[in-house]
Amino acid sequence: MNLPQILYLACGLFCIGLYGALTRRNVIGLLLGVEIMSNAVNVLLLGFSRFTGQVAAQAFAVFVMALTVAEVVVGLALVILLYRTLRHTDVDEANHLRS
Amino acid sequence: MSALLVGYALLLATMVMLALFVTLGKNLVHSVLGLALLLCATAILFVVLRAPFLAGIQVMLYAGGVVTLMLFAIMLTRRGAGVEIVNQHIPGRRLPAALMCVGLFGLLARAIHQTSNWPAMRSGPLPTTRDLGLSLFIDHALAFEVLGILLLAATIGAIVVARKRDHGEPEAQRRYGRTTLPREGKS
Amino acid sequence: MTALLNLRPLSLPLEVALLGLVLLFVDMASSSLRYKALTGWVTALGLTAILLVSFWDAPMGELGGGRYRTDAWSHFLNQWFLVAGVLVTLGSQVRVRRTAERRQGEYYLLLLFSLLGAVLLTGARDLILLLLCFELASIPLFVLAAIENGKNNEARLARTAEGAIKFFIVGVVSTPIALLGLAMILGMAGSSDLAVLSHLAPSPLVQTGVLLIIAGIGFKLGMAPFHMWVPDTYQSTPASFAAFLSTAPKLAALVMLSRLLGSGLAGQASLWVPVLAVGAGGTLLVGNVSALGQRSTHRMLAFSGVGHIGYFLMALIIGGALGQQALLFYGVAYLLTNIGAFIAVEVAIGHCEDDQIDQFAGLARRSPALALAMLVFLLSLAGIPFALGFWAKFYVFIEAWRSGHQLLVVLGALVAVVGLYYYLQIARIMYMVPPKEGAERPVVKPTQWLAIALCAAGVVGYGAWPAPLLHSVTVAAKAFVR
Amino acid sequence: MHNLAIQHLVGVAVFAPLATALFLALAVPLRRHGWAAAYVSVASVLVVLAASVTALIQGWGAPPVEFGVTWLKLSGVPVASLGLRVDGLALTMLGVVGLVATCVQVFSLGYMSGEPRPALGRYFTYHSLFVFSMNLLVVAPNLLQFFMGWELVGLTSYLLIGFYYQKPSAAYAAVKAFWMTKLADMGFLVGLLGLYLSTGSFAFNAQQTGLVATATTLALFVAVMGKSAQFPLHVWLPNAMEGPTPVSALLHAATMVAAGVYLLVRAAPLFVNAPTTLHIMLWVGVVTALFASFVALVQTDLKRVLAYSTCAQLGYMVAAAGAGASSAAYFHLVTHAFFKALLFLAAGSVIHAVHSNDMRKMGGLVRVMPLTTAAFGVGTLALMGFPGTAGFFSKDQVLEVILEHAGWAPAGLLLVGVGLTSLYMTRAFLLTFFGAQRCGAHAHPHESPTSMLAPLVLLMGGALATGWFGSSLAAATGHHYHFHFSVVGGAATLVSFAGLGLGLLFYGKAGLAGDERVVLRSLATFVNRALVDRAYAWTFSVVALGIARSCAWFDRYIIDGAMNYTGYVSLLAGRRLQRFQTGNVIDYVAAVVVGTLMLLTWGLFQ
Amino acid sequence: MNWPLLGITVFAPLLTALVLMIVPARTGLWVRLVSLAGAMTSLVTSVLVARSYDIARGGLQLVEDYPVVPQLGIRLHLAVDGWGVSLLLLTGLIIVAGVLATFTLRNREREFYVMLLILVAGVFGVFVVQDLFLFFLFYEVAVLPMYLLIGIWGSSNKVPGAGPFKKAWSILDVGGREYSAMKLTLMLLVGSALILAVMIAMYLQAGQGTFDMEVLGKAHYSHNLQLIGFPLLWWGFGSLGGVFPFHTWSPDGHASAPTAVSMLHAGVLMKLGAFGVIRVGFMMLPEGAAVWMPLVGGIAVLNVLYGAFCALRQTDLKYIIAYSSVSHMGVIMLGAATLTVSGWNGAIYQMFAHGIMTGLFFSLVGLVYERAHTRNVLAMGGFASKMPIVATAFTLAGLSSLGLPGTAGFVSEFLVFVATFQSHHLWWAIPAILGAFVTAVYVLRAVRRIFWGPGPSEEFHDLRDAHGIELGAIMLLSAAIILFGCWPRLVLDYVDRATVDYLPRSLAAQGEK
Repeated sequence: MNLPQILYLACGLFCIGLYGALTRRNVIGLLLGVEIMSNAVNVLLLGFSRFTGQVAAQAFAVFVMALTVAEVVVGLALVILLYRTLRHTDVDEANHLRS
Repeated sequence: MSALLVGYALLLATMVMLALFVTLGKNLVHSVLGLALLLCATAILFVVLRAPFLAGIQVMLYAGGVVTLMLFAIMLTRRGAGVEIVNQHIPGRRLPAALMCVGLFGLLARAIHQTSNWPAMRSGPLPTTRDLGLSLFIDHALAFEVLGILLLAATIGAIVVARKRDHGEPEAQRRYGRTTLPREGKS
Repeated sequence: MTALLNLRPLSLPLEVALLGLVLLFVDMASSSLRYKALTGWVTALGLTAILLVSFWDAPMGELGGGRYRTDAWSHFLNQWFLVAGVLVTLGSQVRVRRTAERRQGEYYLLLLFSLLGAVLLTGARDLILLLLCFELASIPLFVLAAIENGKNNEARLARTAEGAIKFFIVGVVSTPIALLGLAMILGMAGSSDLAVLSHLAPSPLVQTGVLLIIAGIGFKLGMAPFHMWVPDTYQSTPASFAAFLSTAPKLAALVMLSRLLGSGLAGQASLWVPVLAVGAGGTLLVGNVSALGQRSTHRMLAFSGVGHIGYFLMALIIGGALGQQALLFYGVAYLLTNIGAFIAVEVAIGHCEDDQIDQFAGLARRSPALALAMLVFLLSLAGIPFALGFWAKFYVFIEAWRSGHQLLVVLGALVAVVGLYYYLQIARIMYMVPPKEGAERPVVKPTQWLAIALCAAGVVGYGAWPAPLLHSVTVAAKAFVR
Repeated sequence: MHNLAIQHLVGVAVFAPLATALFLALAVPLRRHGWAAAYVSVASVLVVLAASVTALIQGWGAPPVEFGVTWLKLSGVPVASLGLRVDGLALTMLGVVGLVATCVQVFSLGYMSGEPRPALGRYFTYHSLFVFSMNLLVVAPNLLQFFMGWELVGLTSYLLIGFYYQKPSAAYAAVKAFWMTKLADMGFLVGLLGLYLSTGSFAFNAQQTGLVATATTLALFVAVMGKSAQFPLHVWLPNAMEGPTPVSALLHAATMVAAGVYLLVRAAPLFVNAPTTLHIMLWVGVVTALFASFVALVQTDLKRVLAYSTCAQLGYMVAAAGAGASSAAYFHLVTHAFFKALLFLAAGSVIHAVHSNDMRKMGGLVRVMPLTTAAFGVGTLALMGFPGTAGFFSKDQVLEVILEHAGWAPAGLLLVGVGLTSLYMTRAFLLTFFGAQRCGAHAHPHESPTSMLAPLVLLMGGALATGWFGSSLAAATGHHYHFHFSVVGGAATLVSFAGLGLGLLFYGKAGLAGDERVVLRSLATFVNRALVDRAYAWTFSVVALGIARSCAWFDRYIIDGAMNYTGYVSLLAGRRLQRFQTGNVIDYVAAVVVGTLMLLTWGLFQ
Repeated sequence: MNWPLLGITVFAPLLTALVLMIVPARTGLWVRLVSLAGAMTSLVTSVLVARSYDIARGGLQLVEDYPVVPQLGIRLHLAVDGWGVSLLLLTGLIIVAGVLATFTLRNREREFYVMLLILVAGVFGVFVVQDLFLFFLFYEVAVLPMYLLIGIWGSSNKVPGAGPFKKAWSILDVGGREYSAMKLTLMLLVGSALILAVMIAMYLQAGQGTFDMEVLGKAHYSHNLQLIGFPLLWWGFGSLGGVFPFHTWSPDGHASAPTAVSMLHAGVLMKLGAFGVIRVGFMMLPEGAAVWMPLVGGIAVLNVLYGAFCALRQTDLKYIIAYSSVSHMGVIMLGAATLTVSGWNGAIYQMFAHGIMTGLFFSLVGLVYERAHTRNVLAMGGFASKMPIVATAFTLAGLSSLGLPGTAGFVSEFLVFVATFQSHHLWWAIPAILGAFVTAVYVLRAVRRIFWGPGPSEEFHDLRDAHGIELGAIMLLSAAIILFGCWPRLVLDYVDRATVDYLPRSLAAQGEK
């Protein structure tokens, strides 16, 4: 159990989350991916905190969480808006704005 | 010691599996629930990483709040009662996305691998919740205030966006708008 | 603890927050729709008042052990953020009253939140604070972009929702990328204080962090290839909001980058300068070439904005006080010009179903003054002499050349010519194409006139006599490196 | 004080016509009135004549004087001046120009009386301008001013040939004349510049040697060939007959075309240093004289006969100058000016009467216009070199010096030319004035009015008398000449009589049918092929226009095409780039990730 | 006399433009009169400047100096040398003639004159400003109004592309007035971009913190800057100066432009380009110029001949004149490239002479086009009988363009030919002189086709001669052609003085090479 292990884990989770964000058709599914990504960031931060003893990393983690929540809140509201106007929540069908 | 290690490894493996389940799963609701599990597993990891306070927040805020919100959102945007919510992948995107993610992971892992000048462990005990509290309210007091405003803004924003449209309302209601005026500003 | 209680340095952000509070009360108190319009006035007047106050009350000082510090640099930026706020508030009143009459209060409130984030950002010297201020400046934008636009117009509502969700999705994916980078840096440095960061030893992880941050902020900036959301979102939003979206948040992102890279991670300059130089070149090319042949005014201006980011990045990589001078000067020029241009677009064709540039046909005959103002903005955007935009480009070019980016300068000068092509397309249609059948004189309300006139006056005035602006920019830039 | 007076007189001679021309150009009502302009112009040319003659008398034998103002400075140093050079040569030439111009203008009063009034005004304005230009050239103290006058007479020639501008052939002839002379004038320019570069001045007597001298003088001679219609640059002169006949008399016979020879005389000190040039000149002159005489033999247009004859006579002058005897050339120039002007004016009188240039439509005019016939006859005799007439003396001198300096070959050829001259002039005279009257039924030829006859009489006197002044003329130009009988002179007279006889034989009885002889007909076919003309036409339409066409195509499609395609490709590139803008947000996210990957890859591996 | 004459000259048109914006648009006559007054003011002050200039003293005179952007060392430094005097006169003449020639304009005349006057202010500025930055700025101010002037008031002459060119041609709308305006603007601005880059490089390398041309002219630049900078400047300014591969905006631009604009553009604006090459390129980067001189001269010669041949082929009246401008601009560049007193004098004098001449040309072409409603010379013929004054003036302009003595064109061409003989490249003289001959061919051909020949056919029923105020422009320019052709020292003495001051520096660099 050491820092690089945690970092590998964090990066791995991040990439898995990114995969979700890149492939999901449903906005909520996409948001799930994003959640995993920011969760991964937290893992990374706390890894640093554990193995260097910094408190700043922990503080940062708190803010990251709050931030993610804020984004999710807005995002879900947008999802509802999208559903209400377009009657679906599929990201790849919202492609009417283009050159 | 080895048991701990095995447990640690199992935890990590679980987390990865759960993350994969969330991203690869076919059912949106299952995915959300998978995410809740993942977040809980992460909370356990946080405990292992000696950050119990954060573990607590993690469970409450994420697993409790976010996941619930998401479930609500799913319910609100169902296309009809009883229809199973399928969490599809966009066809033709999986391979490129996978390549990208693997590539990104490769780059990140390479960077981790090549890094040698890790910061040294600070002398003294690991930070406690008290230390965290002090840091938050002294070092990052202003940031904390800003966070408050940010959350306020997000809330107001969410309400503004998610509220019903104005214009579909009957003319009478519009004229006597007083009775139907939203009060979300109070939150 | 005494340092925490001395809130003098925070007075300007506090005033903005206070204004937000007042606005909240006015909004709640204005029981009928008729009074909702008051919120716009309150915001405009309040911001103006804050701006005026800031001229004789310019508190400098620090807070929280140097994690927040106001100096001439931040003060200069804050004032211009306020100017942006005033102009956009003035310019969007008519539209907001028409299409979002029941949400006027929220509109201005969110605008104020975003502004608050921006004005706080300028003083932040701490990674976490920077991040939060930046997000505070950003998150309301997702909402503002989604505020409905167009009464009972399903197509337009759908478009708005689509633009907003695109903006949000790209943003929400970019944020964790930036977060990951920030986390790496913070973890390696062990502190969030920028002063500590500047002593960070280079290592692959730190470099990765820097690059991830650039990627994450590049989204907000609209740097190629993170710019793809820009045209779609601008097209979906009303021009008067695009005026805000294209200026204040961009400046905020630049402030963030300046702070992070310019003072915090200056030690990693050998990494990020070439990266950003290539980014600048690519952005210049992609933005300007993509704008060629665009039929939608918003999209054209969006791509043009992307092009301008290229010049900003040029200024950024110059580094030091000179780079900041160029950056700030360009920022002011861009701010005045772009806000003016977007508001003029809204006035000229805002009532139309679409924003095709053909809508400008014969504007010079229908409303000569408006056409002239639009022409001034276009020329300034193109960087034509005697408009502020020219001085800005010139200044960037001089300093970039001095710091050894000659190729970028030549590229920048050449794509400016490409830019002129599409800017002149609008001028051409305004002046050379006869008005369409039944096209009317655009109705311009006093507030809109005021906003456009202020922008035009700034563009022309500073263009004819740039010395004062140059002076204040110099002072501000000196404070940046101090 | 004495000199000043001469300068004033000469100045009047030069600038009075300029003032007149400007006045007429600006005083529009006057000019449009026509007659008023005509009288103003005639008055002014009379002033010129008076001034010239007075100056000639006053300045006779006086040393040359120069007077000038700095026209051009380089590096603050004067390099060129404009002014007057008053010497025997200039004074005599002024006299000739004044006299002939006066005759022609007076003649024109009658000849042009049928023209619309504005056209008349224009005509006389041009004439005044011409007199100014010619005199400017005559009194030029240096080659630069000479060039200016040279070009200006070219301009007036162009304007006057194109006087009937609505007639396509006249318009074309004018332009052709200008082009040809302008092409030759490029030579003048080169010579001028060469002279300036090698000697630092534009003086007529600058000292040059060797190759530079040859090159410079050759270049100048090219200009002379153009202006004086030497083979192969002579083609414009026959076309120039499209102009009114008095114009042909003044410009294209007496004065302007002679400017080339005048240059040879004026700049003789230059040419003396270039034997090669002189040699070339000699042979060009000989070839022209012979060739033009042959061509003149088969022309049916009366003016064209005279035009080719002018060519030929100029060839004699050039040949004489080429033989190094510029004074002989000048002598022939002066006599030729009178009798050729006379011939042209007489021809003009005829044309005025029958309204045609075509000899086939004339004939038998001796009965109705006796005085004209007499005038033409005198001119013909003078041109043939009938003993006692002006042409006799000058031609005699020309042949003599050529024999002396260049041997029998050129002299022999020129003798053949003398015979041909007699032949074609006899032909023209007989066809025009004798035999049956062939001018259609509705034409009623009549003798011309006094205004036209008076100049004829005056010029008749000149054509008969000037020959006797040969020695004075030579003295005026600083040479010695005294008439004496010589072998070649006698031979010339004999040949000339032979030509006359042959002409009488051919045309005396037969009239027009004389042209049907095999020799003449074959000559006519050969000449009418007009190889030289066709060569020019081909050069212009195929070579020059071909180059022009390809240049224009190249410019439109290659140069402009490069520009257009740059724009076009940029626009296409813009559209291509916009294709990335799919509208699908997942693509945008992918772009973000790709961008991140690119940044990381490049940043970490750089 | 302590009037700020130069300031008045430069800013009078600008002020007039401002006044025009206030004048009510309906009163077209007032608009025209005010414009004329502004133009006349500049002409009068130009003449006064010429009178105040002391030739014997030489150098820069009538200095006015105000700081503009002290941080960058940018100053409004106005001063005039011999060249400036002559070119001010030219500009004054042309703008007055231009305003007179458009007196009959009846379409948005207020905007038209505003643009025109702004343009002219830029031109005046370039000729008298001694600060490189403001030089550039005025240059741009002079160039940019062209876009609207051509785009709004111009005329179209579509060129359908043939064969493989068809698609691109139709997309770009080649020959349309908007196309022409855009092409002109973009090509010139590409040039400006290059100028800007070199200017910045010079400013930084001189390291004096000033844009003063005197200082920058004396500064030492690295070999690389000289070597790279000069061709860029040549390209940049040469684009406006109609230098060979960059001239391609000019035929379409001139053909599409309205009368006064063509007059100003060919008459004055193109000179700015040539002036820029000499003033900035040759004089400030002399070593680079010395290296590139053979190419510059060679291209100039090509210009002369190529332009003339292209003109020979054209059947559109305006294209003929436009290509003739290309050809004549070659003479300017040729004179400059010879690096001799005579050549530089000739170049500047050619600017002057060609300016007047082409101004006259375009004003006449405008008249003809206005009355004949076609520009196709093949369709015309015999116009001289209906419009004798126009015919005469056109011929006069043509004669000047082919360098007939007694017209201004002769003096300059003569000087340039002298210079080519003096230069190291004697062969330049041959094509140059040949070009003058080809000029004679196409000009007289055009005269013959338009004005001569059988009378105008039925379709040209409303041909009228120039009359009234139109005569003013024609007379003014015709008189100038003859006056400055007969007595060139009126201008040439000024020019010569400046050349003597400036040339040695360039020659020294040539010697070093």
